[in-house]
Amino acid sequence: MQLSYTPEQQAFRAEVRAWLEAHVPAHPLEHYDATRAGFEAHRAWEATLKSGDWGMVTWPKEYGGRGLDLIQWLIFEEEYYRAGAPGRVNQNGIFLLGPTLMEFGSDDQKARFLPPMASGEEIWAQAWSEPQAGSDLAGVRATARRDGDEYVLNGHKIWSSRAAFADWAFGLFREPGSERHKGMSLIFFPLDAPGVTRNPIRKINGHVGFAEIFLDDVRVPAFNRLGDEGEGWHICMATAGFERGLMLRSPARYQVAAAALADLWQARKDRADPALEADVVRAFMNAEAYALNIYQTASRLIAGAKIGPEASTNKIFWSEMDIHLNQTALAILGPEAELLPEPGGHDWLDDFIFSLAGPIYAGSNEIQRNIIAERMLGLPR
Amino acid sequence: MQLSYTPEQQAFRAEVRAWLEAHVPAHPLEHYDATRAGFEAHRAWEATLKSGDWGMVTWPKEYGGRGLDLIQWLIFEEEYYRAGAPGRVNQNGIFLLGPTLMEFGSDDQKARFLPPMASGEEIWAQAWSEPQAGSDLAGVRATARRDGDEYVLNGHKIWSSRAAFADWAFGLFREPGSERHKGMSLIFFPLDAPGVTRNPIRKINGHVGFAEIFLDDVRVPAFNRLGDEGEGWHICMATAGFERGLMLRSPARYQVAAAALADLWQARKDRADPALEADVVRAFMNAEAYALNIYQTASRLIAGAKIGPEASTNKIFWSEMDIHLNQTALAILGPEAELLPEPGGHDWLDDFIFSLAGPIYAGSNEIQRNIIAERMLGLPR
Amino acid sequence: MDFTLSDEQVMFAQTAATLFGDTCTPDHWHRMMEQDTAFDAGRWAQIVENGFTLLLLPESAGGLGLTELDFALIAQAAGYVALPEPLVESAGIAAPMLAALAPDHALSADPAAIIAIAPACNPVVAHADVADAILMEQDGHAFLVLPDQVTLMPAATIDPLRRLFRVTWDPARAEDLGPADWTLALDRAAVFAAAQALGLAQRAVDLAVAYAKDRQQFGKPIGSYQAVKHHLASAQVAIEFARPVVIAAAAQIGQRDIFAQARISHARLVATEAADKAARASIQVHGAMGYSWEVDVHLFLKRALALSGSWGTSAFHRARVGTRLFTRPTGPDQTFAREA
Amino acid sequence: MDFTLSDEQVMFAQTAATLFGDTCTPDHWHRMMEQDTAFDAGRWAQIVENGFTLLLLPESAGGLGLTELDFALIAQAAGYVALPEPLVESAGIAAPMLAALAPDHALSADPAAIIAIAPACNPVVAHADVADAILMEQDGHAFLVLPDQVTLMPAATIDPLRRLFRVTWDPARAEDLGPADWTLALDRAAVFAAAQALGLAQRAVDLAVAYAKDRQQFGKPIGSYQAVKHHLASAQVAIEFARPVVIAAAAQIGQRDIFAQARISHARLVATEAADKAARASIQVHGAMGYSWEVDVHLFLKRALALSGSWGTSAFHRARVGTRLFTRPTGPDQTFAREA
Repeated sequence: MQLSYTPEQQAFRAEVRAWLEAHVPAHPLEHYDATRAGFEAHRAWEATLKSGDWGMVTWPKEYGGRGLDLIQWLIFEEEYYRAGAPGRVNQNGIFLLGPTLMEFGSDDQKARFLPPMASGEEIWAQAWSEPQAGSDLAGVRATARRDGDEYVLNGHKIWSSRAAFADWAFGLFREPGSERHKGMSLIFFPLDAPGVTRNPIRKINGHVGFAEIFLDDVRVPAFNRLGDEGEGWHICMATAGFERGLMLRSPARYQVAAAALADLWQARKDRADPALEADVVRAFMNAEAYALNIYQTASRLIAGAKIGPEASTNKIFWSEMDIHLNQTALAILGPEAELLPEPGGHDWLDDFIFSLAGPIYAGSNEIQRNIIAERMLGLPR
Repeated sequence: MQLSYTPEQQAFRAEVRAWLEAHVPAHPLEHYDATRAGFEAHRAWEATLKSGDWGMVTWPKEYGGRGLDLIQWLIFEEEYYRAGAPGRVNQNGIFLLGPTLMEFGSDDQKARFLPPMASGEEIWAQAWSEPQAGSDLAGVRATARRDGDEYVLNGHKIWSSRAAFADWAFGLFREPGSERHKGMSLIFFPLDAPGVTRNPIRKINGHVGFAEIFLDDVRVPAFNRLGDEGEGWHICMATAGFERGLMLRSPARYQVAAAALADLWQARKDRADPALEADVVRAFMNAEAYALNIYQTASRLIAGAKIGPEASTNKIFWSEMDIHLNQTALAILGPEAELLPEPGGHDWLDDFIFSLAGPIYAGSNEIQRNIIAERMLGLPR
Repeated sequence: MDFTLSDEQVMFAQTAATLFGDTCTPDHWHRMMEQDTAFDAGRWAQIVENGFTLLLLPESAGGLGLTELDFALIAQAAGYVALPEPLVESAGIAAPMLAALAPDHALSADPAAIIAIAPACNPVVAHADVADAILMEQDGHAFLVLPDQVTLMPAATIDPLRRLFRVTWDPARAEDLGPADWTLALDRAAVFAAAQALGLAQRAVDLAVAYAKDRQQFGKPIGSYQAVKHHLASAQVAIEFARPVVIAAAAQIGQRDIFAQARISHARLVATEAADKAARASIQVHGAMGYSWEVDVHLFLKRALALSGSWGTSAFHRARVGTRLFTRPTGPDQTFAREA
Repeated sequence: MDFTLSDEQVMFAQTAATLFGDTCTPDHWHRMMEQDTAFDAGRWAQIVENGFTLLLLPESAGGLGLTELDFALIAQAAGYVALPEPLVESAGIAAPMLAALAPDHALSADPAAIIAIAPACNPVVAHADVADAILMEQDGHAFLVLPDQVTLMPAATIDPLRRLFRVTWDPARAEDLGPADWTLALDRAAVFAAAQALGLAQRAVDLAVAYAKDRQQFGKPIGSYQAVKHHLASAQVAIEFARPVVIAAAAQIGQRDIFAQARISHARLVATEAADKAARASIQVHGAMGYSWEVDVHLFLKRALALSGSWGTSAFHRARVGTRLFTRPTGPDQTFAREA
């Protein structure tokens, strides 16, 4: 147990901080889901990151990454959020598909897909859900019919993050006639391929956040299948683990939010409900607890442990703390809670709305509690 | 809508108050579940109530009651709790078995059982649960074998309230070989009959609160069966409605507790957590809301409505508010929370412990939420 | 003692519910949002025709002379459809104040007139853009200002069917109606906010129930899973124990004492909490659908948020309950007690 | 940066867990309660033999010179069995204070000595009846009093395996050890209370899981119902996010700054909350069984309640976190920051 940074880690932090101070855009970029311009601005930021070798910091060097360990990754993230750097349009690539490709892809696939993913030249959307397959992902109906060296894809994907503007998507498709967990393959397809139609979906804050994708006889080479034919479910479960787990939700974002909440409280406590101070302190404790939990997990993984179903406890904790934090902010704002912020102001309302998606996406909290009960505690299915 | 009392209702309140002031024992009685002496002191109090015609106020006059309507009952209860009058050892008779007998009993059965129930000469225990039949009451295994004009009872009942000292019990028994909801009858048996063994069960506060009952070839006349043979489940469900619903949990008890909590807060707020004031106010609001809900229900029933699955919402509300109220008191007590009170002091600790039984007994809150979802909201089973 | 609604009250509320339900449908919400408007003149005309704007006005002023309880039932029906038009603000709060201060004013004679109202506690004014006049609070007085006497700056809000404005005005140019009963206005606003919140809450639950019966996952409707059932059952419990408080508060508002005010504040607190709880449960039960603009649950969440912030913060209302609790007798005989 | 326990730490904690688990069984609790005792001399001798009482004492005083983190792991194991003996109070808090104030005191040389401790914030003294001496706080000094110098009045408590006393003593007759570090004592007490609470919480969950796997209703184990699963999953989440805080607090206690103190108070708050939540969930899952004296879940509920009240109220500990939050830098780079 050594809860302080080594001189090397401190030097690394200084290096990240200096680089970000020199490169982070002075003004926030337009959101990547909102417009093509916002999307491309974020792609350009990915290229800037890549130019400093800060694009895929946890990826091995051989795949265009920096090969950082998880503690370094946490330090990087802390500095990244502290600097208010742009959101990562490349998130699906960094955390979901990249690691999955490295684990399950062939050498040719890695060579083809990883470098443009790392540089942001190709931005990826995910295409898991379908109208009838949400929590129950084995209910996927989209099909991949084998035709020689190609697959012919048909179906309807929905809630695809980044899909409105991204270049590529990866999703689950089943052999026609197969059922439930069997016969599914994980297949990549270009979002500008003939037969692909994508419609943006607006979130409850009125902004585009997802898209639905219709596939009508979309032809892709068999090369675009990750892993063996019919192995899609297995690979997807591994990916879902990455998504739920340590990697997607960096503690730094909540610590930044908790600090902003404390500032809001200090600025308004004279006219706000005194009982809310306990909630402000609670929000800080939650963010701290989440960070400590992730540091502990990172240390265990560095020491050789594997992440297990406890990833589901993370999902529940961060999603619930995020809602609590933002509800506290709105309560402090009182009669002004319903008003959108002045330009440049912290948009607590949008953060609140976004936080409501937390218990739903990446495996609903109901599913996560089932997983905890069944796989951690051993209760019967 | 008329939210004030009529002159008759005000006069009635004055009458109740005067009688109680003249009759309520100066010192609290020992608990009826704790010792035989405590039990008999409460039986004597029932006789005193009966002497003033205050025993079974909601029962029709023909059965030894006072024939009060529900608003009068609420006023009576308000004054009863306000006066700190003893707990009702006769509760199972007043609220569960009495009404059930009136609805399902023969004239002979009513004549035999209701008068001594009303006077407290015969105190009743309930005997629903069995070791393998709790939430799933259709899992009852105790049997009633018909033998001429008698039933021969065998089995093991548990969590029987009052059974340690009561005179009679009523419970569900099934025809040997019958299954689930079929073949069950509701049968009365004397707790001193040959073949009956009762063992007290201690609650988590260390006091006796229930008993388990072993029945070994206990013979009772067929006269002791309520309703038709095999009709037990139907009758029991009606009784469970009474138990869950309006009658068992009078709002006055929570209003008295909320007032005591406000007093505790006023006395200790200088050294307690200021954030707890919100909880004290919340406890008051909860008790008020519960009272208003019951007044509304009482008015609707007087106007001819029937009580339905909304009784389940009452169960959830009072059980959760009771825990919240007592937890708030313990939080105010801070370092003294773990200490039993000085003689004569309010025993918040015991109230807290008792409140933890609320979400469990009389149909667990999980079962109640299922009922609300299925019968009020119409969700599928 | 009689805690039941009269047949007339139930029928009148039913009339409102039918009118609102027929015209304020999901299709209609979507059309209004596409057209970026929060006011439907045709529906307002129907509301006026049905006499809903006259409900609280005294008969001497051509009103129906009904009570806050009658109006609360209409407000509840308005909440159930997330009604965009300012029926509550104008006919429930502002018009009765105007009628009390200036019974002979020309605006009081016009049942279609829309009057906005701006208490000091609200940073913005709702529906000022469609108002024929605005009642402004200053130093306890009410000032009547006309559209050409104010400058309106739109204040962007989360609720797409509610318009808010910052108002610049000059007391010297406005009509001073004298000292006004701003406490009564706040009491009415709080009760009607609570009543709307009940409607919002029930609609959120009803939408989720309908979805959960239909939506299949793992081979059965999601409404058959305990987790879904218990979310919605808990929301319904909150509604069931807010409703009688709201009804009692509305019925007792005329009492004008600390007991009535505490009940009004209690109603506002628990009804808006129930609406927030129900809306969030409904979004959760709808899953990703609930998080999309297409499915309308978000309207109920947003309106609940709006109602929770205006006309006194939650801390203000809790303090009113606390004052009653800590300075007046409590106990089981005090539920319907009045100031001595 | 390394947030893992050493193999030695894990092994030492495992030794304690085995010893406690072997001797502090449900049968043993029941026997102690029947005999109305809260101290088992045989187990105390084993605890002493294993060196657990020497753990925090400096090597110069014959101790093991280990750290609060090592002791916290033992305290967690003690919580898992609701250990009645005063290992934490004596060896974790009082003995190190005595060793710091009076390293040559005869009591410090006796590893079996039990020392009770009475900070001003606690109204009663735990385990005073079995103590060889008591450290009393007055005006910041620590006074050592011997059994024949005090009058003990039992204070009845809810926890059947914990004995509390009101102590009457005369500073003039007691040994004044001078100004003592009562803040360090409180920090240790808070961390070890948190560690015990983690153990209590996990045991409550484990008991419920075992019961829910076994208990059948409606033809299947109750543990297969979502309602039961989700109760216990939520409790486990609370444990998982209290544990790293407790470990970090124990590891950082020596830092002696406001950052460490805030973390210690944070640990105490969330670990005792997790224990309360887990114990109540466990009672609920056990149904009527959980409400009976026979089933031992109540022991964990009661001990959690005791740990939540002593050595600083929750408001005190929340205020310490607040002081750190509102007066020192916060943000993602401050997780392991120290006082400058």
